[in-house]
Amino acid sequence: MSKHSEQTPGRRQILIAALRYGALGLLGATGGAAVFARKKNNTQNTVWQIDPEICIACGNCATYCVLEESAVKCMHAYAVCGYCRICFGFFGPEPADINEGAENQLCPTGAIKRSFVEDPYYEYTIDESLCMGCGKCVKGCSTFGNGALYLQVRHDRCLNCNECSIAAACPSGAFKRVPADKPYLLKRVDHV
Amino acid sequence: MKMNRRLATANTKILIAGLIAVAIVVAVIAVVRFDTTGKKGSGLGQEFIYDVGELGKIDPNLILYKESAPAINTRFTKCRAIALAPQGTIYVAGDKAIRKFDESGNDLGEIKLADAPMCLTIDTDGKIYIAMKNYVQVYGNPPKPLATWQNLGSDAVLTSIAVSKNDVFVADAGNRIVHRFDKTGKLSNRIGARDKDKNISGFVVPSPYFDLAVARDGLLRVTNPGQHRIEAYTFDGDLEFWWGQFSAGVQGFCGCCNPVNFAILQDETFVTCEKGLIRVKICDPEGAFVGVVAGPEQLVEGGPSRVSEFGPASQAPGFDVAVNTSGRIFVLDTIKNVVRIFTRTSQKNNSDITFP
Amino acid sequence: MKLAIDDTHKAPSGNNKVSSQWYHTAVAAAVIGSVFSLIVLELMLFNYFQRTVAEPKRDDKLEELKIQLRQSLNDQQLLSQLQELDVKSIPDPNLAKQLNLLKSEFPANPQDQQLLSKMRNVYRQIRQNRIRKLDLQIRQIRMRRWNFSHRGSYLLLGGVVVFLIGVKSAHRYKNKLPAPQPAPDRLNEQLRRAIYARWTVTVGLTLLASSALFLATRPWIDFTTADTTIASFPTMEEIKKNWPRFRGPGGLGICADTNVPAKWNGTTGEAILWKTKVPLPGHNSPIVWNDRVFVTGADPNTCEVFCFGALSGRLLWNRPVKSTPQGAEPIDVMEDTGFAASTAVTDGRRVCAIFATGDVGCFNFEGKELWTRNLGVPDSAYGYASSVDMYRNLVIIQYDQGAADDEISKLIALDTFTGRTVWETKRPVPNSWSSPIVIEVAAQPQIITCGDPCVIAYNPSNGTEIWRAKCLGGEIAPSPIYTAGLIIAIEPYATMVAIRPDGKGDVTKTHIAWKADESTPDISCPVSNGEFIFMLTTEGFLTCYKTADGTKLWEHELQKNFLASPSLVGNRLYMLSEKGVMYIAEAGAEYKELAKCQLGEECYASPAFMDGRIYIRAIKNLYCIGTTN
Amino acid sequence: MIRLAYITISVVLFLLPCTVASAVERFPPPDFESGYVQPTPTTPGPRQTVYEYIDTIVLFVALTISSYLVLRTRKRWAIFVMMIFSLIYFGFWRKGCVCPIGAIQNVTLSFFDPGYAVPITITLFFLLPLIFTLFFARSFCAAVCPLGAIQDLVLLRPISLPQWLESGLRLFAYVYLAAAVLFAATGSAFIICRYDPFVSFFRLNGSLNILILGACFLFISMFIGRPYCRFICPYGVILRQLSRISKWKVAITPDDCIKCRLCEDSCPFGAIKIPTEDWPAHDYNKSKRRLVFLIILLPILVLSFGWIGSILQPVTSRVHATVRLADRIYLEETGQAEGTTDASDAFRATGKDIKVLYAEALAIQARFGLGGWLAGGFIGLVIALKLIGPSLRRHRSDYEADRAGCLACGRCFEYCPKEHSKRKQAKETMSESR
Repeated sequence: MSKHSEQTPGRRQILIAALRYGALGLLGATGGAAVFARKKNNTQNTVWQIDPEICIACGNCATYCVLEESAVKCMHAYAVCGYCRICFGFFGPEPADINEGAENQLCPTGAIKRSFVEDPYYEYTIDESLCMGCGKCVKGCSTFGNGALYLQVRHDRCLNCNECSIAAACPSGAFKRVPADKPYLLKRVDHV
Repeated sequence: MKMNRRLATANTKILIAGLIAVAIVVAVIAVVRFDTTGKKGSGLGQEFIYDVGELGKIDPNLILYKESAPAINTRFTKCRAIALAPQGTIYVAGDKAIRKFDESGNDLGEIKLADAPMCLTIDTDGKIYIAMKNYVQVYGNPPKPLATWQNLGSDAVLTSIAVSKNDVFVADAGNRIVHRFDKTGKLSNRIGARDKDKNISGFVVPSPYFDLAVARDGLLRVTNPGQHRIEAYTFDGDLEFWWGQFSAGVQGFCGCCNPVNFAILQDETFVTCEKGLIRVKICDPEGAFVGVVAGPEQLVEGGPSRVSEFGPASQAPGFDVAVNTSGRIFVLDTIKNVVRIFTRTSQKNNSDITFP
Repeated sequence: MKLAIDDTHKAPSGNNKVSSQWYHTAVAAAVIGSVFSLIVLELMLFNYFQRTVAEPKRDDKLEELKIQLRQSLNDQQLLSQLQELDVKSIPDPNLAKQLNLLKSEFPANPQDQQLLSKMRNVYRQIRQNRIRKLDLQIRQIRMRRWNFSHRGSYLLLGGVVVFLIGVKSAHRYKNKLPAPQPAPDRLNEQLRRAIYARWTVTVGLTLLASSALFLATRPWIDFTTADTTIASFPTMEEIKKNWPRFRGPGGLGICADTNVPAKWNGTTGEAILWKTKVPLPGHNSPIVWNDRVFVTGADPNTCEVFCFGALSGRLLWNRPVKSTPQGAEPIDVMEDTGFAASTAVTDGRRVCAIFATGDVGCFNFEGKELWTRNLGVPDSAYGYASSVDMYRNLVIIQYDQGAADDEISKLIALDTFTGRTVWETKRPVPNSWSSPIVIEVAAQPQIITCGDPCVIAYNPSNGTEIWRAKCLGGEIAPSPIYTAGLIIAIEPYATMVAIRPDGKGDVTKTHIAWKADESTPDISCPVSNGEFIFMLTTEGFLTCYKTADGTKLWEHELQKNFLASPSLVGNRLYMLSEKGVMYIAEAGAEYKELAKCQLGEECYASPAFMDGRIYIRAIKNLYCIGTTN
Repeated sequence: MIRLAYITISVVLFLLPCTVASAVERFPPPDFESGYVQPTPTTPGPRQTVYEYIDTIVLFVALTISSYLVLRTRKRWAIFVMMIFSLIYFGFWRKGCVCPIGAIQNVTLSFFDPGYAVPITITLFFLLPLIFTLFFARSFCAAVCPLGAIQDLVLLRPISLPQWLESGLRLFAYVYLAAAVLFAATGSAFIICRYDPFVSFFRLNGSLNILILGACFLFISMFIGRPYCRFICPYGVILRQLSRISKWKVAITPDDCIKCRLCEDSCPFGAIKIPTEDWPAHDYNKSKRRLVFLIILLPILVLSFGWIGSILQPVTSRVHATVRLADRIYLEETGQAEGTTDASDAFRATGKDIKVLYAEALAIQARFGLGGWLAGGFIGLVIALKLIGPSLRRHRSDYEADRAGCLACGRCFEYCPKEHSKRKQAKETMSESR
């Protein structure tokens, strides 16, 4: 066959060219299909986010993120918060007494701040620079309280990996791709 | 000279080959040890783990009751409240209906409702008062709708209802107040609004659990979960006294807002119900801790350490409780949607209770 | 073209000087870069291991302190703690001052509660401060490490870049001209390449295929067979509430209820709640779980499991257990053993039965067949008759057969969910008719088996032997019981042995508590309330022994034949004679007959007791005896 | 049959709404008297989508330039500079994500998962390099791919591998591709991204194991030119085939080869083909028979490997989280596993029926069974062709770059005397013109 091709180089060229444009067409088709096959769900970019209704705050977020300081942080849904004096998202299960002392706090990094609003209400805010997304407070709050504390991927930190390595390690499958223009799944109550 | 160089190159080649081999082995090991699926769990230290297991353990000597009959399956997907008719029929409110059972769990019929009921109570004359999210409906006996009372506005979240001789009291968690109606549904007054000179601190209700009942001493008992109290009011709204304090231990009320529900036994002792660490306890009329009906071990599959493992799906379910004249306690398990029946065991292990 | 490019080829001749001087700087750069990045790398690794090893310890320390703080101290503890406390170690000066003051005051009036409370308060503050300090420290360290590893990575990158530039540009000045070797023999080269290429691919494909096949042959779970109706196995409490096996929970023949009827009459029908015919004969006992009663029956051609409603007595379902494979020689059994002598067992989710043919069948409560299998026709003098037991997810079968030297006897554990054999242990015994029991000794489960010549305990988790006692002989039919910390095993007409089950290995010498050798039964099992042991021989001799030391207390002749084992209900003995008369006697220091109840039908099987009812399997019928209402 | 039933059940039950109640009750917050107003949580947005489009444009430009450099300018240093740029932009600036290699999986997933639509930018990332390769050979590998760049950069002392070994090792790339597509199609995992050895360097961050893996790769690539590109890269596998039929190809020499053999060992990637000799007659018949045999072997290999792939289903399917969960739950339910895991706890918390879970697992396993056939068949085909390849007779009279294997790094240009003479001429003409 080698000889054959030598005699008539032209044919070989034509064959290859045909193959080439065939392949080109194929690629085009692939791309077209991939993008425009389903017009109903928009083909805009997606980002990773935690569905707070599914998340069990197992703590994997703190360690499985490709970033050393995880992109997942705790967030506070003020609308759901009860502003409790004795908040079990802030205090350990057995607080020695009710004050902001480190010995009473639940958060290992002290990322939650407790401030007096008015008798008997206290406001709780999260210092993101300290939060590492371990979800300990989330458990505390959802066990005893309203579940106002919950974990979310913070997109100022997230690298939006093609496959989120936390998602791969998420025991409850709470991670999902969400459209980039609605990058958060916020907890909120539906009352006016 | 030339030989040497060739030898040298040969040696280096071998060396490099060796190094590469090592590198490959290391790489393979790294890949194998690389845990992508989280099966090793988060390698977080002990202090990052939230565990109320120890806290939830209850000294068996303190447990005065035992589950005495098979639990009644309510067949609701989300049951809300339980109440007992004076003659002992069990009424359970859930989804969009009321179901009636006798103590051995036989189904005695169902009342379909247009709205999801939040709570209910049964009057001596057999009338059923059902509170929806923000209005009250009265059903006769046999059950047919008699009246629908005024809507209390979009902020109202009615979580408990009780009847006395000629009043109906409705606990409104949304407005943190108790409404007092007469039996025709006319609003006569409001109880428990914040009031300095009556020194009423007002109800603190962080979550929609806000219970009340009329005691035999003619006073209204209302929970104040945010303050971990049960407060006693006259029908006209004067705060008489209150009891209850926060404590992680078994003799107080644990968590941010407890008790969530309570019932009053014949002998005026209280059966209180806590969420979070799900406990049903007995307190005497002055609020002193007497003993435990059931703790997480008895009420939660997997025991206390599983309490915080529910995930938000069934987070902090508030159990409801009702009692009958013979002292049986009916606990509405809102996780499994069943009614658990407890009776008091022999008094003897009651005596050797030692308080920590 | 004078730009620095790696691997560029130019004759070193000419600009040698320039290049050489550049060359040295390049090398220097490379060295510096490499050394620097190595140092950084080393530091980062150190940092990493600090973070993974050192810090958790510190965290635990903190937790410990917090717990300490929560503990309330009594006065003695407080004082001793204060004694240990070194005042200089307190960072806060005025706290230290207060403490000193209080300490000095204390000896004067040690009973002053106020003073004590002050001290307690101060001490508490000190401990709080300690925690806060440590906590702060930990957080600072953690932050520092984060920052370090963050910057470190940049430094490392920089170092590596410098190194690379250095090396590459150094390389540039040391390029040799390409010096092609003398041309090799191209043709052979070509051929060899082709051959090698093919071979490597062949090797690759064999590697691939073999490894894949290996992986594929590993065991895996098939969800089509997954039994989703069932949630694992019952708790101890559930078992205690029911009558799940031969002679009830633990095979002890003990029923806790006190409201069991003591008066009935089969002929007049007094206190007989229901009476239902059992389609097939069998000497096995009924078992009861909640509202279901199970018995089995068989004739040479069919083996069946029957499920009756406990309340109605209606036959809810009956299911055949697949019969022995064709070609297996038909087995002959003694008339009074029959093909269904083995009592079935249930764990409240499924019921499992074995027959003289070696057929085992497992059904769920609705009668759905979960699995059946044949263990091979047993070679047994009277026909296979041992009952089965269940432990967690295991069906435990004492499959003793043949003679000792045939070595065909074994203890088999089947998975209740699949019927697969979980483990199988050979037993050095000939055929026997005694049933195994599972006991818990120091929270460790043991399977107790009786055979000639050994009582052997096995570990249910893997079937390994725990201990054995060489103390029996002959043809063992009675099953062992476990009472007051003793295993009671019986050799027919010979001896009764009490063994302490806490031994290891051969305990014949060490763990035999006592032996007794008078009027031991040949078929029925003993029963014990912990204080006394009662035995009933086939000829009707009822004997009472002291459990503690095995001294015989009394003996009484009932002048009847007994095949069923006696049972203990409250403090009453229930003994069912072959003629169907139930003798009820007091389980006490001397014999005292309480009642005699006539059933009016022959009975071989031991009765079952459950919430106030007695279930008796007679020759033809299944009776339920209880108080109406 | 049962399988089928299960699958249908699962489908049906999927459609049923989840009965689990929402965690948050509609419940008004306390009415503050101090006029306190609830703060609203901050929600910093992700990277602007416009940047994604900019990236795509940059990719396009980079491809064009590198193609021009490889085929026209033919200057190693220029290609090198371009390479550095790509490394910095696509590597350290874009953190190496999304890269065309990983995009394979996104595109695959979008075909099999109706819930997932692949963004246009990612599709372009996947397509552009392929299309360019169709015309300008592997100019993408030459100077655009950051993974290639980082390896090329650290290549210090190349040692050449024998060709047979190379072709043997390359088998892995095909297996890797098949696996990647299989797992992506079943929505199990993006293994290419999971085990990408270099991305953690680009991020200057990553778990210890993956960093070690990367370090090993870099170390190896100091001596073996671009090991990832040649033996592992699944995208490279596609590029190879396309560049076989590319319109223009990389030529070692600007005009006729004089067989000076100077370039013989200039290629660190073993991609230079030396002229062939005519095969001796005695070998001819033998090889002919062999060829026939191998061609007959082809379908057998395809089928047998397809079969192997399908029976491997129990193993491969465990990569899917649902199957793993189902396994775990089964073991716990049947008392064969002690305790519970986070995953099983989470599952039970949802109150979902175990039957549904098992059914889902079965459905997924069924998909893996089918996928196994295809993936296995593909691997079988590749192996068969690899066996046939060396048995074919191709005639080559010049030194030329292997169309498939050439990474267009441009090293060999500098070795060709013709090249140098050409450049000299060019200079002279320039100087004259001045």
